[in-house]
Amino acid sequence: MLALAVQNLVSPSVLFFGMGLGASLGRSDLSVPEAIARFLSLYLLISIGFRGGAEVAHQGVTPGLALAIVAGIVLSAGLPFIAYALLRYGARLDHVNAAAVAGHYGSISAVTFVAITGALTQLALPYDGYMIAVAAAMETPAIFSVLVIARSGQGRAKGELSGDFLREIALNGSIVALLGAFVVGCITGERGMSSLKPFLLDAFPGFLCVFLLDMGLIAGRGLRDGWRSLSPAVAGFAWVMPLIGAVFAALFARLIGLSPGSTAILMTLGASASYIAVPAAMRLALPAANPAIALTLSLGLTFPFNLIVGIPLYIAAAQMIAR
Amino acid sequence: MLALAVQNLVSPSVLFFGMGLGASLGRSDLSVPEAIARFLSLYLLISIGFRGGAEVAHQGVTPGLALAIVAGIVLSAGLPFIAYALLRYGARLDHVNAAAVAGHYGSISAVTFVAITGALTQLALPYDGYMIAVAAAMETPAIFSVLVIARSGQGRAKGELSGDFLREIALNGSIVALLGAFVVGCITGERGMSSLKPFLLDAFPGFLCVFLLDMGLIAGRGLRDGWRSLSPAVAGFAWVMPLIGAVFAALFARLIGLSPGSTAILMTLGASASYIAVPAAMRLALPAANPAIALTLSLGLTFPFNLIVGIPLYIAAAQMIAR
Amino acid sequence: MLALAVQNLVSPSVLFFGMGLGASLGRSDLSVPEAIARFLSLYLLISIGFRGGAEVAHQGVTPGLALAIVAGIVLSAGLPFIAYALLRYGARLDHVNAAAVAGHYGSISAVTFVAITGALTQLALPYDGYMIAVAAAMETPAIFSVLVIARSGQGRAKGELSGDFLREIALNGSIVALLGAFVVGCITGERGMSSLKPFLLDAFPGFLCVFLLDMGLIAGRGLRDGWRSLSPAVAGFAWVMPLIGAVFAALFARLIGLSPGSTAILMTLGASASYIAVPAAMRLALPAANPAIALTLSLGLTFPFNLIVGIPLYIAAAQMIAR
Amino acid sequence: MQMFAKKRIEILIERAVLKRLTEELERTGVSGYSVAPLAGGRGRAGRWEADGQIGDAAGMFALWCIVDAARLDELLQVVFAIVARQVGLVSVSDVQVVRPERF
Amino acid sequence: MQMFAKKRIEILIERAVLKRLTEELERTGVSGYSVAPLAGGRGRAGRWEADGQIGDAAGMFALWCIVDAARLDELLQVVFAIVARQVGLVSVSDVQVVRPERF
Amino acid sequence: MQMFAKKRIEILIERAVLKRLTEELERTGVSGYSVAPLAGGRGRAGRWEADGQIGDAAGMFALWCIVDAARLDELLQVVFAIVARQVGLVSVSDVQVVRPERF
Ligand SMILES: Nc1ncnc2c1ncn2[C@@H]1O[C@H](COP(=O)(O)O)[C@@H](O)[C@H]1O
Ligand SMILES: Nc1ncnc2c1ncn2[C@@H]1O[C@H](COP(=O)(O)O)[C@@H](O)[C@H]1O
Ligand SMILES: Nc1ncnc2c1ncn2[C@@H]1O[C@H](COP(=O)(O)O)[C@@H](O)[C@H]1O
Ligand code: NA
Ligand code: NA
Ligand code: NA
Repeated sequence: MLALAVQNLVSPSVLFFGMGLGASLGRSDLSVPEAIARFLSLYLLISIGFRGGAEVAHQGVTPGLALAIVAGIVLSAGLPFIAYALLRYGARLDHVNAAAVAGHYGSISAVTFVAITGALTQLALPYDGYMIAVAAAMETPAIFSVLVIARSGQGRAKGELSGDFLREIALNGSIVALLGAFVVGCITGERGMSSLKPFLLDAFPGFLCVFLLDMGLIAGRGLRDGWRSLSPAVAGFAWVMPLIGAVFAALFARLIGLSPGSTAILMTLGASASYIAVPAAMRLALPAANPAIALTLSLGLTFPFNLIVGIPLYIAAAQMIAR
Repeated sequence: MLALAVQNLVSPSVLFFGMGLGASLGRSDLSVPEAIARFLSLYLLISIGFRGGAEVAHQGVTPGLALAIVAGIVLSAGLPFIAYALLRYGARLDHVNAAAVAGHYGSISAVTFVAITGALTQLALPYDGYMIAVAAAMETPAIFSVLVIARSGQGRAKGELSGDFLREIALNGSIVALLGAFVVGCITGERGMSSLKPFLLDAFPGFLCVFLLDMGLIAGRGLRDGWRSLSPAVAGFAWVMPLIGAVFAALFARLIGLSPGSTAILMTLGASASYIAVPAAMRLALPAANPAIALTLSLGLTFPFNLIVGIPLYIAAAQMIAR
Repeated sequence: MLALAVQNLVSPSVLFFGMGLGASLGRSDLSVPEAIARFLSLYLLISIGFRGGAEVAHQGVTPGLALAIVAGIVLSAGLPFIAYALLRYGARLDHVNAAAVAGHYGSISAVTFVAITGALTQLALPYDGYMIAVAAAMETPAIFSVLVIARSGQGRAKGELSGDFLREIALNGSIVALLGAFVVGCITGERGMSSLKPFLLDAFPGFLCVFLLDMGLIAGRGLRDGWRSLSPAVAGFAWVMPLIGAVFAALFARLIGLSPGSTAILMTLGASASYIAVPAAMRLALPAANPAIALTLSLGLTFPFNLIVGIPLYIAAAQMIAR
Repeated sequence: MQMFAKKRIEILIERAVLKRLTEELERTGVSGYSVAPLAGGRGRAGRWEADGQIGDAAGMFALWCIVDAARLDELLQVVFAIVARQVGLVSVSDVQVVRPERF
Repeated sequence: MQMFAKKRIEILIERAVLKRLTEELERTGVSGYSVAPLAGGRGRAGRWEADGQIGDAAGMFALWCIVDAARLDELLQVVFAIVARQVGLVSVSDVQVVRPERF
Repeated sequence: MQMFAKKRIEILIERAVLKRLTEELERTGVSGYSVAPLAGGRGRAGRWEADGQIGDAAGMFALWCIVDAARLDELLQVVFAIVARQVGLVSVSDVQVVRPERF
């Protein structure tokens, strides 16, 4: 486990994240153009989705898929309530910000998903291709839980549940890209994969490094500007919540009988926090929340925690828990 | 033929086009940053041009080249007159818009060119490398025919033929990129190709998928905003004109004795409509035309028609016609 | 030597540079979006840095490294004084512009570095992986020499040496990217290289071609707008200075006993002029200087000179000079 | 040329809310509007930069709309209904145009 | 600081026509102009977005030019000769500058 | 709605100097500012285009800042201390806002 942690720590992508972090904490003007950052995130979603689909086309739809998706949805919908309680009553964050942050932690991080599947592949631990569909299914339920939480507040914030809003959430560009590529991957299978392999598979680690460099830059900017406004308790949440999410995910995984590899993935999904799709929904649902808080927590604290401490831990635990 | 149609239909690139179309018809906010879209179109032109040039360097300049180029020029210059007549008197489109749309259909679509060469390669049907030069030669003649048509109008629109305008057309960035890369490919041949292969060749299907996703998004936007303003007759034109263009191209191909593969390509070029180089020329020459009409027809209706129905048809026909 | 010159001349990347040059001299509207150009320069720096680092991890830190770095720093710090003297008293350029241009020629050009290592690889002439560290070390010393030169002027321009300014220079994004990737390459070595190879190595010649196309476009723009304001003497400087830089570099290389391959690299670094990192420093230190002059000289005249004439010459000389 | 006085409303607005604002403006029947990307800025919510942003929410835009003074108040009401709770800024200035009937 | 009144002409213009406009402005001897990209908008010709555009014609820009009031009419004439037939918009507003001799 | 008069300072500035300017503005305690990228322009230093630029120095931005008239002079002084020697341009215009206490 420690070996894996160390190996993760010195993988090129983690080092590029660190390089970005260092550069922006040191106030370097290194930056990735906005259009490139947007493209990289589109590329990652398409690549992940397509590979998941091709994997499912290869393995066939196993009976576990539906169960795993349900588990994922319940997890994503449930975790925000725990996160909210911790933030509101444990860390004394105000109602609106606690609700917004909670939404991020119910949802998942695509790059953390990539990291766990990479680690599993390295360890030759098999996992189910459909877990990417589970990841996609876990993107949005948290958003609706936040709306419920927000309404229960002392009238200080009101969420909205109009049809427009639901459509905006369901048709969010990132989710459409991920699911669309998944479907294309399912349909074209091996044949499609063989023609797209150089772009979507072989070049992936390189694009990922640039993306993580950029994530490091953003995380550093957030930490630099935002660390004063983060109380120790709120910062601590960013390291405690992943463990809680992973524990609940492990319970669900045991319940539905996932394999060790897939269990580790579900735990990682539970432990990870969103920074692509959820922030946009929060700006619409809870405009009074300060977006910098959630971003700094999820990108600056939880993401590296999962990469370095979390993933090795989840894999070790999954091997003990799962049959 | 049907098998090819179905296979085309489930190729990753066509599915990505469909995904983009669906996303934008469904009002998703999925989008490709402008800078990326411009880069992808530059990349495609360079890749196509370079490969054509390397192919010519490999095959040598066969006597058919000059003839094929002349045929392409005549075709590109002639088709706008037919298209104009159909639109003006058949579909009752107004003078200026009929002229502008006609210009798009005289010129060619680079991505449709890629699709036909891909299909030929899959079928192991050989074709001449110089057809990319023919494609390049067919980009602009249509623009001059439009100027002639526009002048003949009832004085409502006047085209312009100043030296500046001619220079702007001839030095259009897209044409320079395509021809320039063709020349570089000719000069460096195999040697150049071997060093650029991973970028220009292996990664091509991947970049093409992102480009087609984007084309689907744009086509969907056009159809969504524009379908009301398209009469059924004008919409029908987008499916009839490709067949007419293909028939004329077949005649020319027979006349100059092209191989079956090259015949299928010339037919596809005749059948396809421009959406990269011509629109800019039309904004200068016919500013009163509504650019959305031509774009919606060529991208939203003709392009998928050629991909799914046209190309299999043209190949089948070419095999019957050509020696 | 002539054979190498000719071969360099017809390499795809040089031809793409020529294509860009021709397109912009001919006033084509071909262009590379700003975000893409910025990304390409980031990509090149990361790729060069990472490969240098992986090479050092492979070869180990040989004793020559420290000596070579010191030689590079002295060279970069010293050349601006010679360049200034030539420009000011030989070419009669005004004080401020002479100082700014001199700074560019003390520093180095990353793309010229790529060209020399490519030529050496083709000739199977080995060189030390740490030369990329030497290149990085030569980026900035010239900037400080310029500040000294500027102060010595007749009070017409005053440089500034505040802590802020030093930090801005040291943490310049380009230098951080190059050095950061170098460190990541050192740490991850072979293992990192094998996962990043398709992106950072295989795709490199392709990305380089697009980058050089862009450099050609910019150089052409500069020559078109700027050639009137360049006196023949100033233009001549752009071809004389590289030779002077190369001679000094050869002396240093001989002194510290570099191998023929590394000698050729040091000569090329001495001969090349910056257009990525130094211009930004000059805008801060010498705002009264006209940035177009330095850019046109280094990109429009010196860069192609080194590519076509210089590199073959430096290699031939290095083989004679070095042990 | 004869010029006619109009009002120019400028709204700085988050990416996530832009679509709502334009749809609402279209519903009121404005003759047109233009949108330009921002690269960064600073306000009560702190400093931000567009470069490198990876989320769907990131980024702000400047939207402006040239309208007749008679419609100003109505439009400001519509705009504030959307923008008031968001990060952003609304300002109004005087401009002159040549073809008054367009607005 | 003492400020001097000048005029600011703003022209929204298509990518395809931008080069003509700047060349024409340079011919009249304006002291300078600036161009910013637009991300989208709506006008008589409908709605458009810059994102994803693949054609050489796609995209619009805002060009503005600070000039002396005395030159306003002449410049508007030049501008309208190019822009009138195109998709676009011209407006004028008042600004103040510190160094009046530059314009 | 009741509107209140404010001043809008607009500064065209090089990429290399932008950070200095924003840091200086923040030091004076302005309530906010916005930055938009330019695509090109022309001035005394000639013509330039953002497209294709490869250097860290390339590019210009328009920064604007809505402030109370009472603070205008102080801010102009700060701005000119940085911008005067650089390529660039400063102009001031009148705007109206709804919530005057923000500026
Ligand atoms: N005084 C100001 N002048 C110009 N732009 C401003 C000003 N205040 C705020 N902004 C812009 O409006 C955005 C949101 O402001 P706020 O809602 O105060 O956080 C900032 O990020 C700036 O881009
Ligand atoms: N009232 C307006 N306010 C601001 N921008 C406008 C307005 N009307 C038109 N525009 C802009 O000008 C472009 C062309 O307008 P039009 O020529 O009417 O199609 C639109 O796409 C908008 O970007
Ligand atoms: N009269 C003007 N109107 C608008 N923008 C200008 C004007 N003069 C200069 N500029 C802008 O300011 C930049 C620098 O001007 P300069 O310092 O004169 O070279 C130019 O590149 C333009 O973007
Ligand atoms: Na989670
Ligand atoms: Na055609
Ligand atoms: Na040098």
